[in-house]
Amino acid sequence: TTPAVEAAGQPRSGGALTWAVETEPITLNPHQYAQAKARLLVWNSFEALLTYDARGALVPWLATGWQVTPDGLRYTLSLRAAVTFTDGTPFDAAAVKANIDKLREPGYAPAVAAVQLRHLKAVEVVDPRTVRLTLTAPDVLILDFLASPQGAQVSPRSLREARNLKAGGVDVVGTGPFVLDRYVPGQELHYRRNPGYDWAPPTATHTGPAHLDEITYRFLKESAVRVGALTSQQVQLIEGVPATDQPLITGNPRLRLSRQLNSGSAYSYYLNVSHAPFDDLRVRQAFREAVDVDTVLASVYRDTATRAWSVVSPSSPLYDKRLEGSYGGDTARANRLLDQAGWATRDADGYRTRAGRRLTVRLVQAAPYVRDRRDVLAQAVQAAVKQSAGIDLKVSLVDQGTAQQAFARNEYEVFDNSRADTDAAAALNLLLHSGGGINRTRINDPQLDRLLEAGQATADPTRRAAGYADLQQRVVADQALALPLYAPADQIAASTAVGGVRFEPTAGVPASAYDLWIAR
Amino acid sequence: MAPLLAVEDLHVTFDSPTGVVEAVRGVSFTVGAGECVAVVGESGSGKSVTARTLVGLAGAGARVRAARLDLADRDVRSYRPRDWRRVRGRLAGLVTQDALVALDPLRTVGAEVGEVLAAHDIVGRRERAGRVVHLLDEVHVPEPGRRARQYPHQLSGGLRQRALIASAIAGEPALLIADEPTTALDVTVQAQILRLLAERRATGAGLLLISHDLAVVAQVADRVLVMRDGRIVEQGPTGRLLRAPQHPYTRQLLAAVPSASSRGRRLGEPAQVRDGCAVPVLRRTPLPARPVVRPDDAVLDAVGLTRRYGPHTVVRDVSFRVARGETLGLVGESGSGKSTIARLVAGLLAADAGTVTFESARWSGVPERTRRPLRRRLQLICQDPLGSFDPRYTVGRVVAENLDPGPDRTDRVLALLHRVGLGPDLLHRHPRSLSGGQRQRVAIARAIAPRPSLIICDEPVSALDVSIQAQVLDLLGELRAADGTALLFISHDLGVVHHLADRVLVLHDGVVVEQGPVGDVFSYPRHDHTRSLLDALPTLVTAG
Amino acid sequence: MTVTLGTTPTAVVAATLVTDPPAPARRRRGRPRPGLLAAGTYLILLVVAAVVPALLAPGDPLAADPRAALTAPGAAHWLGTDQLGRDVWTRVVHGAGHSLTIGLAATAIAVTGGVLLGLLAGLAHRFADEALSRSFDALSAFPLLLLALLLITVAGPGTASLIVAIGIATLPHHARVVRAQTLLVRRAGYVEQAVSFGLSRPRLVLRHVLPNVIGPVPVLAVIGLGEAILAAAGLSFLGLGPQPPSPEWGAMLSEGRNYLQVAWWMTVLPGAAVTATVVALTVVGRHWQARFDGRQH
Amino acid sequence: MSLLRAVARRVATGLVVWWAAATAAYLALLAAPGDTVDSIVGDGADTPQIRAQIIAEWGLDRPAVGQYLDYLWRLAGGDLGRSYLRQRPVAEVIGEQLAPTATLAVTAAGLGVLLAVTVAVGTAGRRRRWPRRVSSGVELLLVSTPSFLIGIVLLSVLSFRYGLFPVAGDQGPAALVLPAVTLALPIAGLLAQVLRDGLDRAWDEPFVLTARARGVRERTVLLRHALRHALLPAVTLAGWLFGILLGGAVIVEQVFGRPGLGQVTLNAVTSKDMPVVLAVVTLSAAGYVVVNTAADLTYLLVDPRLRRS
Ligand SMILES: Nc1ncnc2c1ncn2[C@@H]1O[C@H](COP(=O)(O)OP(=O)(O)OP(=O)(O)O)[C@@H](O)[C@H]1O
Ligand SMILES: Nc1ncnc2c1ncn2[C@@H]1O[C@H](COP(=O)(O)OP(=O)(O)OP(=O)(O)O)[C@@H](O)[C@H]1O
Ligand SMILES: [Mg+2]
Ligand SMILES: [Mg+2]
Ligand code: NI
Repeated sequence: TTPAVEAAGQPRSGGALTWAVETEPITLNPHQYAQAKARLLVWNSFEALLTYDARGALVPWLATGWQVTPDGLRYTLSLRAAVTFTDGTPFDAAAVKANIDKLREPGYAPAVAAVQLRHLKAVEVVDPRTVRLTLTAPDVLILDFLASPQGAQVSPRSLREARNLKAGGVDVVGTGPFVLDRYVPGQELHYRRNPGYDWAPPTATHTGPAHLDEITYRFLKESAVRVGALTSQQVQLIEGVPATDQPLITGNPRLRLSRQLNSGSAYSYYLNVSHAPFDDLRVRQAFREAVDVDTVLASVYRDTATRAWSVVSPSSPLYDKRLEGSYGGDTARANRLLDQAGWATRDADGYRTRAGRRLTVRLVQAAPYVRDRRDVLAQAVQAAVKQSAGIDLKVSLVDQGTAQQAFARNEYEVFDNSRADTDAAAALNLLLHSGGGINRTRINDPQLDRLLEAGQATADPTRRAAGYADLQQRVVADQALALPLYAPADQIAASTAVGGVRFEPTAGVPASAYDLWIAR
Repeated sequence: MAPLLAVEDLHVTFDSPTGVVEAVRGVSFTVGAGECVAVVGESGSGKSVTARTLVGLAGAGARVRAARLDLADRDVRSYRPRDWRRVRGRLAGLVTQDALVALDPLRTVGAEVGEVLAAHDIVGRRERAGRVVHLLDEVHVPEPGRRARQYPHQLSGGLRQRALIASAIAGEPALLIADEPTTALDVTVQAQILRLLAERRATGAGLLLISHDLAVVAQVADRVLVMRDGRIVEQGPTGRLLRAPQHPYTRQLLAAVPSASSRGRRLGEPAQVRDGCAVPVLRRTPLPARPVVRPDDAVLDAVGLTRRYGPHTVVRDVSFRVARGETLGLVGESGSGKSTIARLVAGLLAADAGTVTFESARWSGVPERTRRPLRRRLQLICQDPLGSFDPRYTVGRVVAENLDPGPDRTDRVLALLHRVGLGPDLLHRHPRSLSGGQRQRVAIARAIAPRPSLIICDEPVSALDVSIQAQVLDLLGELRAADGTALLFISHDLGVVHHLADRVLVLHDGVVVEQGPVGDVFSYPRHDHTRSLLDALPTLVTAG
Repeated sequence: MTVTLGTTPTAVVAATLVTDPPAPARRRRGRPRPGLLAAGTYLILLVVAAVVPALLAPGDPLAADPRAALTAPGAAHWLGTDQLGRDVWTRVVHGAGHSLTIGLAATAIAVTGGVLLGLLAGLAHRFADEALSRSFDALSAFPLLLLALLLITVAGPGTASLIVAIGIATLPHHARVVRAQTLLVRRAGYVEQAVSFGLSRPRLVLRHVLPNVIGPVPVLAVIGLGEAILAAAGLSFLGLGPQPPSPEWGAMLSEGRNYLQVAWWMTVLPGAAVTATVVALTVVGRHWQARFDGRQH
Repeated sequence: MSLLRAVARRVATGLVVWWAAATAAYLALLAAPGDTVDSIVGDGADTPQIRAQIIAEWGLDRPAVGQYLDYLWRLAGGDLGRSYLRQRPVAEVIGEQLAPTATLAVTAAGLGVLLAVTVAVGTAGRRRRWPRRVSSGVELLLVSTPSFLIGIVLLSVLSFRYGLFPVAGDQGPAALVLPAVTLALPIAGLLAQVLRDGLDRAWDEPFVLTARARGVRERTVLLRHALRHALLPAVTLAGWLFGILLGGAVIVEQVFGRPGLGQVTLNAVTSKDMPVVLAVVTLSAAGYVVVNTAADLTYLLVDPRLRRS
């Protein structure tokens, strides 16, 4: 949230900024977007048709509005006039159609085509300012797609002519307030202002061209290095400030720290119910009770993490508040449940056993996707379940292929995940639906599937919220399918000379550089 | 006029890991201009240290003390490094020991010779090349221009030695110190080098010549100093010293030199002399009689041996026989193929052509398996005994290895050691802790252990001092007589061969140029090559 | 140095690197050597730490105490605690076993493989020798880190991969040294002599070649052990080593660097343990080598 | 001519070694667990249609031998394939990152050699006892300390604490200082040891005594005679140096957040981007072979003794 009074004074135009970011995007083409950490870069040079406001409601951006037929199968979007891509191509209905057609082209963006555009039947240009999407089944998430980076509009000329379209680069352009003019792989991205920009979304704090003349994003993977770069004034902004380093920022009068919870799903341990021991509800519950999440979070994140009670992030409008305080941390109960479940004996190392087999559960983490010290968190949980209930949590931090293999062979009991989708429902579809792409609980519950499908077809916010609340009750409270741990958050630490530091509404990730300015 | 070099009571000590080594203990001598003084003595007697001290390069950790150390009328005792630099190469030139490795292998010969000129700014950069060629020419290096551009490894030993001398005389030093300038050289080359050094004297330079070989220096030196254990035991004009040696050690040295005149007699243990009583002649005690040689009973018969390495034929059509109890000498220059023949005969190397018959059995061209039963009858002694011992073995094990196993093996080993004059205390020692002579004795003990009918000796005494060489030669003479063993004795030293062998084989470039009884071959050489070998042989003009 | 001659310059290097460690200033015998003494004492402590860690640090290296996380060195935790409140001293002591095991296992692979292949190459005919030598070259064409990365891609991260990677990466080096040594021994005078005693070939190899070839191997192994531990630390640092919460030193270092600004002890102390171990091993190895060389000549 | 033949022989050997290395890498990766399709899918959504598309796109349905021959063929033609992860030609991905790594490696190597030669020449010889002892102690310490530890310490003291150098990235020469020093120190440590030992050894050689007996200055003898001999074994360290530089670069780039091959490699390995891993491996093997062959040839040029027929 924006502080009432900016230390940097009044917004001013001009100047250059350097922002150290954690992740170098694997692609600069928004259609190929797959990294939440790359989102803040996407919106500098690309824009979507819609966006979310602070309350989680969809508002127009490059589209001025939309209508949907009562059967939920036809969406008609009217487009903003006088918008041009930075290569001079006008933005119109044909451009929108070109984008969506491109996305559906085989081999181009298989994940988008297969998930977000699953129900899309056709796109037609009604007139230069109007497009119509026809679906095969009602799917409110199509609007979420239109507000997502994958739905961002790329100049049709880029789509035709870019040298490396899938990788993106300076020759893949959009309509955004900045133009990417230099990419030094492994090092930095450099943007300069788009002087003709005049179509800021209603969520922005100003209109017209961006304040900054230029902005450089440097990729500094190591958090210690990012913080060091900021404290030694070599960069003005960093994102991703680990808990232990936050005192270094807050204790420094020249620096300021802002935090915001992400949308989407909370970081949770999903329990694999397809085989022992988590096929037994009591063991799942016991596992959850064995962890004093608050203490664990306090130690790992030094009191900076927000505890999650549900698989849905607390910042999401779908979040079910009733779950708070309803479970967890009851060691005695954990032990009782395990005794009941037959894990009553202990071995020499203090682990529980049943019929000579140790109560071992495996958590497999793929190293490239571990962030927020989740490996350390795993160690803390590991120590906690051992100390309080004699559960042997085996953590392995492996490469992508090995992790995939473990999942494919069903050689794991715990799966950790959080997803930063703006609409949490998109994440839940993947995670909990029996046919979901990453249904690693391996749950096959018709009732859950029904709830998810109903949610996807419902546009009314209240009815949706109620449906998803039921779902959360079932997943978290009744079935104990997951151990929610914390709500992922983003942090921005900035020099006090920088103004307009903002998070993207709803998504909760750092916003683009559009509103930023730097004091003289 | 004061002498060029005057040394009085020179002491040099070293701090070494094992304690203080007194390398030179109170040496006094002088060298005058145009004079040649030779220093002789066995290995380790302090010759090189003395020489190096004269140019301020005694070595790391050396402490030098002297009552007087004057070089061209200057007291050099308190010289600092900078002062020494002006002496070296200019006042005193040093021809260092080990000529074969004394030139930097990575620089051209010309650069090495020219270094003195550069260090002392004797001639300008531009004239330097010309001067180098001139210098090389002066020391009789053929094609000096081409040689100057070559690297040391492209030069033969003799040429390298000459280049080294050229570099030592480049600065026209008043005193030239030559440390063993002819060791490791063929007799023919040796003679040339000695002549070359003698020429320097004519220019008025003083010459300090160091050698362990009395015969070598006798030809050129005006005076001789005999060193032992860091002391000069005797010095005097060459003629007198050789004719009437005063000190028993000098006498021993002289007696130890093998030659035609020493045949059939011991080289070591010269006749006992009473102090004070001058004995003008060296007396040698006789050796046991030679074994009876039966010329028709051949132990070894080699016919038409030929061996090639790549395009080079190093042994060509060599035939000879060794009769039972006979000692066949094999002489030739370095690289003439002596060792190759030894290895062919020993069955360690396959011949490209020719056959070897040993003890009437086919020895060449058969699998090792067939040779194995007869192996014990043919033994090998080589120049480097240490290298022929497994480094992990003790003396006892080395010898026992060549004996049949049995409960009394240790006794047999002790008996063998006793035969070669070694005590039982050596049984558990490691060969590397023995002296060179002792090592060679161990090798001999091992070779005679299985009572072989033939022992191949490949330069068994070349690495030894004369006095130790004398002991080993005496030992071989004794054993041969006692066991009736035949010897194939390889040496580049004609004196040694003359002393020991019955017949001799002269090898030149892999070809046998002459063979016959030693007396005939050495007295009436028919081949030019044999003749030049004999001409170059330095001989002591002493009464026998 | 007689053990070092090889046929290619590359082989010489290999040899110079390990069999010819710079032995500055040959020292006097019998003089007390504080360095050697310290190294020996340290290694003894290290072995104690590896075998009975409880003797030096009775605590549990995995016992977390979240409330005492990141405590600076002091009375309660004299080397401080880490981010989960685990005692750093206890972890460093218990880590000794892990690090030593990795080092020893990797060295064992390298030395065993190196000796076998090196002997084979040294004794084989020209073509087999050439083929083997080229395969050593091909193996060493992968820098250790790359080889480890490759192996980890194949076998997944973890102690086993780490050990195998380091073992294989250092193997060619040992193999080359052994091969050069074998060639040398094979041509040595005493082997030739032994032929003339009528020894059969297998006996010859067993009695004279093998013992003289493997003579310097233990020395190589000690110095190689240091290298292996260092390499393991580097790989663990990149997150390619043992799995958490194993108190392996490299892994501790890797974890600690995230807390460098707030808890230097998490990085510096395991780092010091690695350095001290490698230094101690090198010192002892070189000393041994000097003795060995002295014996050889 | 024999020199030419020696050169040809070494080059041929180099090629064989390189082929063996490339094949070994390929085979190793073939044995890697996890489906290639999985690696391409990564963290994203995964359905049978997606998989089918990927298999068709990358030609993963062809037999392994065919893929291998194809790989060799393309490799011979300089085509390194396309990155699964980055959706771009591998040559491009690596090409972009080659320069920063090369700059770092060359600077570090130069610095290391310079330091080593200076220290070795400065402390060799008999008289200087103390500087020698100190420097060999420091060298041992440098060689025995993990290079990333050196880097981390340098970084936090000189950059974070005192702000003397830029923290990270590849922003001009100042940013090169700390990474290059970090990489150079262990190299300098080992090289100095080898060099000093070589100098000492050479100092004991008769030709050095001869040169000194000519009245040549000690320093000149050291530089003109001894150093060349000491450098010879150091030249053969080139292959080792290459490995250290490449491996060290991975770590140093990680610590200092520098762009470069190290980052690319690490990313590729952890995300199983096979074409990139393979390319890095074969390229580095090629580099090694080139460096080693060059070293062998240098050896041949510097040491006239080896030029004998
Ligand atoms: N640098 C040194 N440190 C210790 N001892 C030395 C040193 N140089 C020579 N010595 C010792 O001094 C003694 C005399 O050596 P020197 O080299 O003068 O003998 P030499 O008469 O020249 O023998 P050779 O005929 O073998 O050349 C030997 O015992 C030798 O071990
Ligand atoms: N293994 C080999 N490969 C190639 N050439 C060889 C080999 N062994 C010996 N030669 C060459 O064969 C020739 C004869 O060598 P050999 O060792 O028999 O000479 P020698 O008469 O014993 O000399 P020296 O007196 O120096 O011992 C030499 O020119 C030598 O270079
Ligand atoms: Mg001498
Ligand atoms: Mg010979
Ligand atoms: Ni040696």
